[in-house]
Amino acid sequence: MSEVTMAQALNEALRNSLRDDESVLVLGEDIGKLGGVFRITENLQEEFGPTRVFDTPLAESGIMGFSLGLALRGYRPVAEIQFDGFIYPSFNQVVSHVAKHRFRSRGRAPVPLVVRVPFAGGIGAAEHHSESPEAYFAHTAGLKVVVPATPLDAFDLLTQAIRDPDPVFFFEPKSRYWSKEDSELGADSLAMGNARVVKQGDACTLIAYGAMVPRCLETATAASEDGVEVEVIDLRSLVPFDLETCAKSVEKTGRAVVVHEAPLTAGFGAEVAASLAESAFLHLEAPILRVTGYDIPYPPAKVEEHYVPSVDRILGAIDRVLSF
Amino acid sequence: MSEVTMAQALNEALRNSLRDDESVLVLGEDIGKLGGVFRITENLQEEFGPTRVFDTPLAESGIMGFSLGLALRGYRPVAEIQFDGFIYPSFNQVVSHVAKHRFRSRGRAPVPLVVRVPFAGGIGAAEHHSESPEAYFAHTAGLKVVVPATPLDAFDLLTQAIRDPDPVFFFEPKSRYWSKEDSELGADSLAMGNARVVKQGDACTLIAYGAMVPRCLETATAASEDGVEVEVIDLRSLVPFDLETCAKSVEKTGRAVVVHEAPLTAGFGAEVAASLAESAFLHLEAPILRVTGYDIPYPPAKVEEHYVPSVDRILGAIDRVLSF
Amino acid sequence: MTDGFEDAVRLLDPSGRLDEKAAEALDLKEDDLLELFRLMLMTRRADLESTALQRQGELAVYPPLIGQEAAQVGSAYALEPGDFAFPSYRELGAALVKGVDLVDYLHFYRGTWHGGTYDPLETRFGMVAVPIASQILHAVGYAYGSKLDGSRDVSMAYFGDGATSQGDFHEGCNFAAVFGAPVVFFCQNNQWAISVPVSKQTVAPIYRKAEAYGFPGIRVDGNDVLATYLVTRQAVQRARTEQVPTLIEAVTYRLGPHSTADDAGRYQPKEQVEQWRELDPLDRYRKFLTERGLLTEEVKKGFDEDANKLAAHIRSGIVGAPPPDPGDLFEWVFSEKTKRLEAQEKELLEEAGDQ
Amino acid sequence: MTDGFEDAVRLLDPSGRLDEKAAEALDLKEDDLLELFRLMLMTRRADLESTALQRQGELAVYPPLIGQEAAQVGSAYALEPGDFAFPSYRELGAALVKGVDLVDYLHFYRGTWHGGTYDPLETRFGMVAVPIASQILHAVGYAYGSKLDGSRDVSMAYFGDGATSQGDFHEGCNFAAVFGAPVVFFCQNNQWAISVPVSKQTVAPIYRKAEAYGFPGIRVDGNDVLATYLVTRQAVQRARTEQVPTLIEAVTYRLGPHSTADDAGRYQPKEQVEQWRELDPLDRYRKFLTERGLLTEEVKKGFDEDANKLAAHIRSGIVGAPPPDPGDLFEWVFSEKTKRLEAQEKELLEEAGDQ
Ligand SMILES: Cc1ncc(C[n+]2csc(CCOP(=O)(O)OP(=O)(O)O)c2C)c(N)n1
Ligand SMILES: Cc1ncc(C[n+]2csc(CCOP(=O)(O)OP(=O)(O)O)c2C)c(N)n1
Ligand SMILES: [Mg+2]
Ligand SMILES: [Mg+2]
Repeated sequence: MSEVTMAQALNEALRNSLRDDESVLVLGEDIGKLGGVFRITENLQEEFGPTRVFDTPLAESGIMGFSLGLALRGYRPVAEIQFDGFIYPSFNQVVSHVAKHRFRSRGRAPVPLVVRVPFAGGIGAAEHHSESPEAYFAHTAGLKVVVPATPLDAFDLLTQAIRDPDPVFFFEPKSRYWSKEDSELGADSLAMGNARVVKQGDACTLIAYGAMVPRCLETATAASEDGVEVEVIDLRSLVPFDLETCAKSVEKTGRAVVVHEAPLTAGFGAEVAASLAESAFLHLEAPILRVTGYDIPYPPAKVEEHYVPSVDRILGAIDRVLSF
Repeated sequence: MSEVTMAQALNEALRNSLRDDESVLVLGEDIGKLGGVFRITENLQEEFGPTRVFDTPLAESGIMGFSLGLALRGYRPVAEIQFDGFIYPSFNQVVSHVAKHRFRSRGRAPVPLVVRVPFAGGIGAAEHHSESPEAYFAHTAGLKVVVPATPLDAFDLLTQAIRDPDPVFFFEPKSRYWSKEDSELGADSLAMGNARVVKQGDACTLIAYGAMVPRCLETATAASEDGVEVEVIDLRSLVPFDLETCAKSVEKTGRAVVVHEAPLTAGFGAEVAASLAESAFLHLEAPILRVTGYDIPYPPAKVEEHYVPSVDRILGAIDRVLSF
Repeated sequence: MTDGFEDAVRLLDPSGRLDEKAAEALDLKEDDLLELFRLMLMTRRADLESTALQRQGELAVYPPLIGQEAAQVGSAYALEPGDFAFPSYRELGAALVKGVDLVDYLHFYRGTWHGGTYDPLETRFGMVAVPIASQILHAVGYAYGSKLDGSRDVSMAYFGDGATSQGDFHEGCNFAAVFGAPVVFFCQNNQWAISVPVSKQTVAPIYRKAEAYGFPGIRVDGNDVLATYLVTRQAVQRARTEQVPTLIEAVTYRLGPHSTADDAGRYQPKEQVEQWRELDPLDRYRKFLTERGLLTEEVKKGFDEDANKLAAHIRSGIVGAPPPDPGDLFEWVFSEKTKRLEAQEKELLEEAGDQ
Repeated sequence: MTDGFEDAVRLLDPSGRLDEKAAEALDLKEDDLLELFRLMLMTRRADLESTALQRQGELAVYPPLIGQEAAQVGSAYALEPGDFAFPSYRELGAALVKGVDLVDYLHFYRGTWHGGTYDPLETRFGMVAVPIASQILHAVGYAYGSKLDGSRDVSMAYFGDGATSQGDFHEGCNFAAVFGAPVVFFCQNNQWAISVPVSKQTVAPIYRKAEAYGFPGIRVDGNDVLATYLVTRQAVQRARTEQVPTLIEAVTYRLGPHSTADDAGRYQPKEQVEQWRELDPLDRYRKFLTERGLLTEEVKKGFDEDANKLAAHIRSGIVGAPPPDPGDLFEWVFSEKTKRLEAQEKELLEEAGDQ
């Protein structure tokens, strides 16, 4: 039992997977000697050698298509895309092949692989280093989309993702890489595909994933000080989407606010809100609100604080649903 | 006044634009001598010469980035992507540059361009020729996303799109290319960004775009035979999204069904449903339902009829909201 | 008009005369020489049958390969059973050589199932890849996996002249060179990418593009089955034993339309087609075998029967073949159905039941 | 360790001695010779100042170009005012030469505004392009537009060795060749793409990649400002007058870290850095100018003053510069705000007002 950051937890999950399964390969840009720009793959090349852990040329479509080929040959590639904003060159390989390979081959040629993507903002980075592209992937049938919010879950979910028979897009909230948790890795893990109620409450349900989960917990604490107990749900995976856990909560609270950093329009929050509004219709006492990034390109670092949902904005939404 | 197909209307809009504005260029794969695989650019190269209307090498990222460069130099490129399923290689250029260029340059270097994409299914085509990728673009801030449903609107909207100062993704419902309308092109045009109530009714609102508009009208006729008058809204553009027109209708009908071909999860229907459920909350007498493609890759031609929303499925949804 | 053969390796001239000296490197027995012909003949026949089936509405669309039989058969014949071929959408001939049941292959074009109904891992023949050049990277990744396994398996990527314009072609070649992947890049330069002639696709000769990656690039007369075989065989060996990739440009010609949906008359000059018809790969090879005395009437008859049987097999397998069970649509999206997919499947099956 | 110069054009050897014969093609007057030095000196100074500003928290991040001054100044100096340069993210030196106010440029790195605050059309210097190789296609499209206009303007695309692996590099080169676009592809091969050495990025020499497109590829000693200028000038002329693109590989070295966020000590061999320090482009050129008697004490003093002024200008423009008005965020998404954006702006401004 000791303190572990999300970065360490991810590193450990990769290490264990490399150790337990010979077919696991870790690849990407600068993930070898450098250990990745966020050091998530630190020391892995040293430990497992340059055949299992290796740098690729600078080409994301290449990384994706090459990984698919490796998966076909029986390997379990775990590819890192250096930043959210650099996954787009691979989009054709993702949508046209990775997502469809099991389907097209009637199950004969699945391509289990994991794509790790440090994502979202809040770290004062330069342009293209703070994006939240998860909805593009959630809308693509055939991909699993996973987002951990805590070190423990990062460890569990990455371990599960690597063992999963399907392609998993694993979005790591980079602003949480250095967050610590005091717990034993792997001690008690919930299966991918299940959301988790991380705080109980009855006034309203907050639904979030990634870095917005701790943000919602902060908000919940602030609300609590005003005597309002909100329930907080960590989605953990967008696909599969655990509507049941969300609906159960809303049946109790009658109100919901969905929070994410990605732009509002056609973001994953729309899916959550639309699904919930349908399935919990008779329990809703107020409209479901979304607190999200705006429909603008991710802003420059100096003003990003106005873009990423803040405790105040979430509190504002809670107020509105409570006073509806 | 004569019969015109959507294909002819689009061809005519391109012809007029080439004639009226010297800076307009038409480019893409096989759009020159061949006139495009759907003949939308038929005779244009002959009429305007190979400098204004030209084939490119086979590379969609190339087409997109090259068009951006042309736009920067003051041209108005109208690029054709041969099929929906072949737009993905260009995604990085779209998301990282086309969508952001005006924003990044504080308005100094906008890149007005139009990308025409024959999209969606229902024509018995081979794999990758029937996809509905519009949500990827609607979720990308900085892009306008337009979808005509009729020949008249195809003419108007394409003409407007080419004149628009912003990048416009223009999705052409290929199953409607040969649909005819008896009317004068350009006689009475509604500005892009406005939805249109194409049939009045008070029992329920159907909201759709592209080929699903005529499908909804068919459904409305069928419902009418049972004495149920549904209202049908043609969105016309997803971005800008005309929520007001939709909300006004739902305030009257109290019920809504959103219809599209793209997969359900995080499709544009989620945005419509979530926004409407929020803004028309007090008027809703039943949950908003979505009738969409399933969360699977677009299926093989022999079974696509089960995937594309049918009159029966839409009627089923109307039944459910009416009997809720 | 039929230029583009500069620097091309050629063993048989258009009249079927063999360059004996150059042919010394060939490791083919008489049986092989005949088998190459048989495969080309069957390919031609299967291709024509497929076009006919499309005309009759039994296939949704079909991209004929007529004119490219030598390129496909010669190259695929150079592969060993363990080698994996990654096709584009026009490689019915290569599929045949790799032992894929063509009915299973053609189910792709019937619209029965994306990827056809054969097992790509068992046949070591990838699924039809429509997004141009995308399959090239799969071939490279698979090849590198073979190398990591310490196996001798080689990958072969098939693609067209138009595909060389795509970024994935470039990234694939570069990855292969950097990782020393045992792969052969086999480009059938059939002079056209739908309506765009190769002269508007690129300026440099395709085989010269290998210079950009630091591995050999070779141009071969793709209508000469022996030269194609020889060059590919050497490339496969280089990949297998030295882990050095090769780019092969097989100069050939698309005698038919791009696909049955295409109207090639709009852009393909008639005289060009006529000139290339003179270079028909089957005619040339038939002359050679006949002159050698290998293609006796009896042998010919046997081959014709084989071709007829194949055509009949295709026809009986395709005509009226049932569509897939709609429930199949949810079976292989993931390893296990999600709740959401279960609900959607239920909805679809209920509606399908209603009909 | 400092190999990679095979076939490279070089006018000045590392000791500053001029190859008089090769230099005959140079069209530079004494003023130009000095101006090149002044620009290199200012670039070095501005670069160091920027790194310092980042260390002090005034910039969010900064990618130093130290070691690449000759490559950037020499190449950009070969452009005429109407020519358009499309940079990656490391081209502060080229920006200076093109007349961009470096404060406006550095606002990109301060996080004030993506794309900086200069006018790309007026300065004919594109916005910083981070997605590797993506700007290459813009340069080609712009160049083709210039050609359609019948103008004499040329485009220049700047990118690194790592960028040559991307599909966009390939597609850009091919489009340029096919359309005869007046563009120069200027690759600064600084030996590293973050931690990946060029030997693991690609097998073939970069300048040889031009073979794949059918236009000239030239390697130049990128630490030799005169050679870089000469080679670029010739390429620019070829583009301007013949519409023939050129790929230039300027062999140089990244003496600093990839960016201020990078720890190059983890991968960059110290000895390699030391060896390249010996090839410092400023030292070499200073020796040449001094020996020629051009760089008098007085001239030197004047240049030092210019560099100091520039550094002071940068410092005063950047330190404490205010963030943009949050309302600006909605101003340029579209030509006109949509209703949805208006509502979102209101929400943001209300919240910002609350704070
Ligand atoms: C990414 C992508 N863009 C466009 C297309 C449409 N398309 C299908 S085949 C083809 C031409 C291909 O030419 P080539 O590579 O020479 O192969 P060939 O058809 O001649 O065998 C095009 C443009 C596609 N399939 N994929
Ligand atoms: C598409 C994309 N992928 C990854 C990155 C992350 N990245 C930034 S710079 C860099 C290395 C670039 O190397 P090179 O092209 O040699 O240019 P240099 O930095 O040496 O000037 C990488 C991988 C990026 N910016 N864009
Ligand atoms: Mg071709
Ligand atoms: Mg570099």
